[in-house]
Amino acid sequence: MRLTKIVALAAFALVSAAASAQTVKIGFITSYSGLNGNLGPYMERAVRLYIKQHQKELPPGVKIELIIRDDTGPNPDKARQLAQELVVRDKVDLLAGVIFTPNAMSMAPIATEAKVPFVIMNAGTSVITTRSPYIARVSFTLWQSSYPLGQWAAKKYKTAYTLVSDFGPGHDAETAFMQAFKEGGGNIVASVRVPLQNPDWAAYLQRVKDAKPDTLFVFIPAGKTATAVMKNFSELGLGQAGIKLIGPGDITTDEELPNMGDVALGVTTMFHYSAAGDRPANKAFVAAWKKEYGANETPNFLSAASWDGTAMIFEAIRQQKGKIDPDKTMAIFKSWKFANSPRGPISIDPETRDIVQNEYLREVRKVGGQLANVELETFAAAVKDPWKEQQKKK
Amino acid sequence: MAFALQTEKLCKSFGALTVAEQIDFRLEPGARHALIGPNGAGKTTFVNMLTGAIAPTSGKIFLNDQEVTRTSQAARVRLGLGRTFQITTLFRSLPVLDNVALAVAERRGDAQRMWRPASAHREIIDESLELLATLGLADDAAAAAQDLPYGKQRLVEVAIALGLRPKVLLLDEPAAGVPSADTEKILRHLEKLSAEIAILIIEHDMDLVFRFAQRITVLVQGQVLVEGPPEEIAADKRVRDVYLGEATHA
Amino acid sequence: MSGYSADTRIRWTEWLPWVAAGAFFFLLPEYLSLGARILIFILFALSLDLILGYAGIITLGHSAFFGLGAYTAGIVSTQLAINEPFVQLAAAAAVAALLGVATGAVILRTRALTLLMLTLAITAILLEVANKATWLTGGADGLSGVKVDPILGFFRFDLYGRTAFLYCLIALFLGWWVVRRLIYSPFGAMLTGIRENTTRMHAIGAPVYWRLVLVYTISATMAGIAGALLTQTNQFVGLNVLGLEPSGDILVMLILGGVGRLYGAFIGPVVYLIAQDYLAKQYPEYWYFGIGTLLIAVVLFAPGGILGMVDKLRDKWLSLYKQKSSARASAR
Amino acid sequence: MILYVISVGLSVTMGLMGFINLAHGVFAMAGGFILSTAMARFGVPFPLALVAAFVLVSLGSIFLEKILYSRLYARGELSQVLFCIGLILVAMAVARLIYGNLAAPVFLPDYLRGQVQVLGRDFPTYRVFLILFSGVLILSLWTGVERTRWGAMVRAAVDNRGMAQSVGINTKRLFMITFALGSGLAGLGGALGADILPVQWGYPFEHLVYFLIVVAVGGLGSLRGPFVAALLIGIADTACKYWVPALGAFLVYAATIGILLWRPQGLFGVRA
Repeated sequence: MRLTKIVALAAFALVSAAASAQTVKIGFITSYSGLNGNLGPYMERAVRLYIKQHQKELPPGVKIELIIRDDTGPNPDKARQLAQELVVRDKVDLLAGVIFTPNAMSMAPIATEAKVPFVIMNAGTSVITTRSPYIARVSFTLWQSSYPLGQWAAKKYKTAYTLVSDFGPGHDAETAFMQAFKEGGGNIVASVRVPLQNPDWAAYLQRVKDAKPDTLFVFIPAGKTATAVMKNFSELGLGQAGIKLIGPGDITTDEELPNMGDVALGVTTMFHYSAAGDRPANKAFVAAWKKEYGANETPNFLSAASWDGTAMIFEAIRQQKGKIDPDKTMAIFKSWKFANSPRGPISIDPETRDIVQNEYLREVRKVGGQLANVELETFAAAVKDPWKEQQKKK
Repeated sequence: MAFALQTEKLCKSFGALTVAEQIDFRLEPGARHALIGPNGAGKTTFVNMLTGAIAPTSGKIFLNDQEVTRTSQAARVRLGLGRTFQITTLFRSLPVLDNVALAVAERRGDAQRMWRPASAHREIIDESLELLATLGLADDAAAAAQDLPYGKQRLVEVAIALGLRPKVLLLDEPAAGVPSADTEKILRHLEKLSAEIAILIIEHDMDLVFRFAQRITVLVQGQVLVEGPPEEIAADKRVRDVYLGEATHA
Repeated sequence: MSGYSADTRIRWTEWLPWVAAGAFFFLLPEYLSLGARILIFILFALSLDLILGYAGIITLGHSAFFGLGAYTAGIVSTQLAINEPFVQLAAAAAVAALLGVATGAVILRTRALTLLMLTLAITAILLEVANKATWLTGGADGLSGVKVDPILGFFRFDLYGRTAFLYCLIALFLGWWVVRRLIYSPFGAMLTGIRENTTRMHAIGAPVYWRLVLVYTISATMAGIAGALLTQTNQFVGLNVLGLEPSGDILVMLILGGVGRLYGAFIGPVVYLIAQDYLAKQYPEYWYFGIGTLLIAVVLFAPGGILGMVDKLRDKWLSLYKQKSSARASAR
Repeated sequence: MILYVISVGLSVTMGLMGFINLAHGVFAMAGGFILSTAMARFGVPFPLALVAAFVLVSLGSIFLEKILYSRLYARGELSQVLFCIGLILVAMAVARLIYGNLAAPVFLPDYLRGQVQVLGRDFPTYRVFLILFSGVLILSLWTGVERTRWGAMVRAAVDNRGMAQSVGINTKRLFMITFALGSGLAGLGGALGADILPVQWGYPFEHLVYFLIVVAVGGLGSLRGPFVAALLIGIADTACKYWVPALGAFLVYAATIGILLWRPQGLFGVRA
């Protein structure tokens, strides 16, 4: 019974794919289940919101079909299987989404082999884009924020202590920060890598306190872990001991701020997006988000990247009038520029297919009774991924 | 001469509590020997030391003149020491045939064969069936051990031990918890066992002990009180006092 | 069941999984990558069933072997540049077996909760090692760049997953064949004996501990091969092959299907993975609820898993049928 | 180290009842959510919210005990473990449905914030409070189990259920009450720890390994075991993180393996 149903469905899918060539199918993979399953909706909502607002800008007769899949967290074999099915069965024109680096890495060969353009909307390890000529990234790299932060910190502080989660992105952030900080003449007192599943931060932070650095650089996965660190930081009195907490924007994500409470005040971060960003495009984005999903909801950097990624895909559809050719699409992606992103002007680096964007120096402050990442200055404009720039020189 | 089983000054204490004290014990080849004693005399501890389930505090154990004091349980079995358990210890959900066949296969060294199906090992199965037949269990071979009446389960215990072709067989209360009619049956089967096997029986049922055993050792408070043929034991005053007396009073 | 009283002929129902797999290949060519995934997990579940279902070893760390196999196959390609699939498989099997002997020899003297904990700690340590040794394993980014040559120099791993599916199917068939022989052999009967009554096995002179180490190693080897298959079909290894989660998942799959019944290892992963695939697509956010409820229900009402339930129903039906026919006979 | 406060409750269910309750984290999570809800939505003061967490979780657990757990006391460890995994999954889904994706916000009252000076060093006030609180808790529990009639009855019932039943102890009710107490303590622990261990829907699964370690190392069948183990591992873990942070997670696992190989029954295990 069930089998025949599936067969029928499959047959139907084949036929319908042939009949409506003007439907652009986007295979969208993100995480809904698993411990980080809370992140998926931030991306999906942004994509849906963009489609809803801009559908009428598509060439007449062209429709977008979003096929959503759950990769259940950092689960590369599952992600690969889903990508394969999306390509083989659903015949998607584009792949998009992906929160976790290993998932993106395992999907890369499929994008290459099937020649399906693949828009990465989060996964931030630098090397990803080198793994397939069909990958373009609209999100960020960890080097992009940690390296400028190191440059900034070197001007202000003499000694720094680094504390990062012990996994790929943590290592990236640590290396980038340390390199820039040292180049600027700073001194790294000590570097500690903490297991990902770490329930208690007091011991690590006590050690930091005893080492008395000018500043503590922290990178940990966005979310409640960051909250725990903030609370411990304040409880142990590191702030009073004159230690400044800094890090890439992941440690003070916009949606987590209310949970952190006042302990987060004064934390300085470098990042490419803040929901509190004072740009018209961003204000419109946030307003649209709240209108669609409720006043208590706030978009975050995943949302911004997904929004921009969808904008890029729309551009490719418009230019090709709904007929997606992989190589032409990639060419369009490579020359894509977007002045009105919620995060300011962005573009894709034609050489590396990676994002080029501004990095903002922010501080957590109270705005109208609520905590927000207030952008102090545009520390660096149009930053390319520093890691790739260095690789080129070598 | 070589004894089937022999202990020398065997002692066991748990902390301050001494449960076996200087036990010198000899089991002759082909003997029908009984070990009796009141509750808490240390019989089970003694048996457990013989089989290797627990290690003695001091003293030595010999199996056919070979010292086995520190030898593992499994190795003692391979040297010819078989046992039954006071509390029935069977593979309850397995068929009776399998209960015996596992032991037979183990003895033959076939238990690690991984390729030919067990049910194709006719030699193991035939031997097991034969064994079951001698104990009157031929008709029950296919039944699950747990579905058998208790008396028959006790016989399966014996069958498993016999499957090991032991030179020495320790029967730990083979008739415990069995209705008296079945005790008779068990006794009849025990009497038929090959004369080459030395049997040490630990039993509470005095009737059974005196009919079966040719020699009796009385254990009291971890010590050998007296040893001798049944008539002597029955006549011994000390035994009457500590043991038979107590039994009748109770 | 297995043992000396068993009928070891292959029943017609036992061919059903293979017929189904064949039908799957031809009828659902677009689902082959899911299919291959299922086949791999069946092999993994089968290896777990051997120790859990037959020998009674409770483990929450079977992913140690699966993961080690996966990484070994990958590293053989990335570090030694050996892309021959059979060499990768053999290397994975060997390394997993080695770990099986080494850890088995240490931990198999313990039982129950202690054993559970030790197995878990071992896979957790391996996970930590894989995470830290970035130069070797790629750390949290995963090990990419794994290359696998065409099988026998001819069958390329294609995008549709045809080769992968058939490759895994053959591997599973061989694995099934080995396990089936194993459990029906005297060795298998002996394992059942250990599970049923360890004291008794000691008393009949079986070196229980060494036997457990042996079967643990065999199982580890199989799990390692399953892991290697995952690497080869994905050309990628992620940290998710190690640790508590995959161990728990495979345990749940096996229990769902039915422990200690050869085909429980087949049914479980099929139901679990298809349900995951289906539910996760329909209600991605709440699929836990479904699988959790199912698990509680199985534990409470169907301890034998799905297959156990099928058996029960069949027995009931058979006895009803017998009653009826005997009633009819006596009526005459 | 605070994580281990929670396992005090676990040592009651596991230690006294011999039930491998991996789903303990579920009750801790519930406690955390109740505290957060009570404080944030209804403005309940902190101490009262703690009481609410304890009482509500106890009541909830009685319900679960009645319909689910009580069926499993006599079953094997494997069944218990699996059942708990199932329960964890369901609880996580429910928590996510009700509370969404973010961690429950918890804000301590001012008198528990900041630092206090002890022996010339600064210690966070809240942690000192937690340590004192759990110390008092374990002492009173201990005397409760060792000295009172209730304690004697529970211990008797665990040793030999049939026997206890036959001398007129209502084991069913006894187990129910004990279970409720254990779960209530878990809820209390979850609530107390919520500030340090953020309570989110993934909570029961994330900390599962730690619960397991505590119980295995402490040994089944004793109240003292898990508590001492919790303390020991907590201190060792914290010390290791302070002195040799590079070793990170290795130590906990290595120590677990070491202790279990040294004493397979756990430090205070009583089962032979």
